[in-house]
Amino acid sequence: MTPDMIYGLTGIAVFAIGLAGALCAQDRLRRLLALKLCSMGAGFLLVVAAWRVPPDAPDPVPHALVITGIVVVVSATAVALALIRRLQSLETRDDD
Amino acid sequence: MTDPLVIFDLLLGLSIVALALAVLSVRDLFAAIVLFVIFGLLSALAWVRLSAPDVALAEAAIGTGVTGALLLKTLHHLRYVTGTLDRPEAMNLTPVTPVPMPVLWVNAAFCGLIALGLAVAFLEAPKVGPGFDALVAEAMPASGVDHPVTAVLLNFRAYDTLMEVVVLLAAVIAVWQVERGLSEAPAPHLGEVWQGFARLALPAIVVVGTYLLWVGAEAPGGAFQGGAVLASVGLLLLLSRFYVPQPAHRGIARLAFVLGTGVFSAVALLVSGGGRVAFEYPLEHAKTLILLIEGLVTISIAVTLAALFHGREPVALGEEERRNDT
Amino acid sequence: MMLESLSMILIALGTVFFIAGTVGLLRFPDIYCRLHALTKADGLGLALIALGVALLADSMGEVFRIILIWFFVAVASATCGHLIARYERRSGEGPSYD
Amino acid sequence: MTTYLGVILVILLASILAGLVRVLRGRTPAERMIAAQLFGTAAVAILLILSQVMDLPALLDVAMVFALLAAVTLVAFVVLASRRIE
Repeated sequence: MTPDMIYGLTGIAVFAIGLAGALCAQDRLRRLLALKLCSMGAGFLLVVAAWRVPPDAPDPVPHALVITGIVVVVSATAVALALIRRLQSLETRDDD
Repeated sequence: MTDPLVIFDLLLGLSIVALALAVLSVRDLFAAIVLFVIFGLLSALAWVRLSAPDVALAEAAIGTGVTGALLLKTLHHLRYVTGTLDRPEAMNLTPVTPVPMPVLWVNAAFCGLIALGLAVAFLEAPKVGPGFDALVAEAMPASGVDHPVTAVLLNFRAYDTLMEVVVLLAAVIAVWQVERGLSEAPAPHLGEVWQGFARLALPAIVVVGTYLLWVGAEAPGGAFQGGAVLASVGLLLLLSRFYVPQPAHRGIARLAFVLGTGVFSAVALLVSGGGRVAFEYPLEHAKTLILLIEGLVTISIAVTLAALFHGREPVALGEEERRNDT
Repeated sequence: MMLESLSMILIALGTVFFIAGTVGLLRFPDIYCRLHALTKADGLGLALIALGVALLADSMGEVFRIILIWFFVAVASATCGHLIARYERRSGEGPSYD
Repeated sequence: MTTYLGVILVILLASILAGLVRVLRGRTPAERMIAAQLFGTAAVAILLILSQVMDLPALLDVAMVFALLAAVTLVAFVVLASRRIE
């Protein structure tokens, strides 16, 4: 049992859970959380791919990709949340 | 006897999977958000165990700071708009028809199959794949910095990083298009203890953010981590309404948004003269140029993330526009 | 060797306080008691662990950073505990002792 | 020494996982928030010990970011939730 195997399987499980949530969730906010779980699962797999048995240093390229990914995901989240807020306001106003 | 660290890894992996399940299955949306923040925290610990402190730092800065506050703010806004602030236990904000059970089962089976396929592929994959380690190690002396991840981000694969700054810019443009108006929330009364804490913590966060930016040249850290830490100062200022965005401040904000992208592209184009390609920094100036880009990109990232949290373009609107609580 | 055993004892003591904090969070009856258990037990637990780790550290720079971390956590957790207790009292959701 | 610290790490992790019960079963949002606070403090302790076990001083920076930013989510919660009562 090495860390890469444990966390690799963790990442795959998180990705699958996120995918199932994104397909089934009804609430917009929860679907967004599910998609974020998917992105975290993908991040896990990339970091695992970079891992080398210590004392070898890990591969820096996947690390850089994951850092880029984290920032892109937070931008996408902010846009999605703004759209969710706007949609909710418009829907509520129509109901009045 | 097994190494206790293996038990630690197993326990951490299992709890991360359990938290992912809990985020999607817990009834209360507020609890789902808190669990998601904790999920990010434990993921950062897992990445530390995989010797990826840079990634853990980015997740710690963004996951515990911006993401949690952004999700909580949106939940508050949705409950304010739908008038369910006093019924926090409501599972969904809008009533929905339940999904039929067969559909759920088909979806679950589909995702299980994908997970199984991924797991088989992962376990069958060769132990040490072709990595970029050797290439990066060989090129390190020409990069101008001593930390491989920073070298990859700002030199070897600088196109990716430029695109990332552009994505942030695009996100803030989109958010400003979607929502506009001034915030009418009252200034919160947080008490004297908070005032004292803010006086100590806000400068401390600025110092740590700048330190992370500076240390990025030879150790884990860099523009994104520093920018995300600095953005939390903006978050705290906006939350406590020490700073309230005004229509007149939009020019400065726009300048800060494009600063990173602008300088990054300008440097890339300027060094491309004299037989070099874009992003091929002259060796003797490499470190200076990288630090210049990183510093300005950090400011851009910090301001953009804070603006993404605030969420709407500060424009004075007419009376008929809906009032806004957040 | 002396230093190492001392740091082992300190870290073990700190862990005991963390366990005490969790037990308090789970077993105490209302939010104020839970806050009391958490902020005090964890504050002391972290201080002991930080001291133990500082004894093992290689350089003065690391010791300095560890002290700084302890200081930030102590200040932040005290403020957070205060803010939560204040909010509970004003919102009227928590139990009343009047 | 490494084995000893490994055992301590497992105990610390198990202790904060027990706090998850409070997040799941808390009666008010504030109770859920303080459990999250416990996770932040314990994560700092785990990172401090890991920095010695894995011999990575950079982990101290990660711990510092956790320590400083733990307040942000909580302040966001308190500010937003107080708007309801004022």
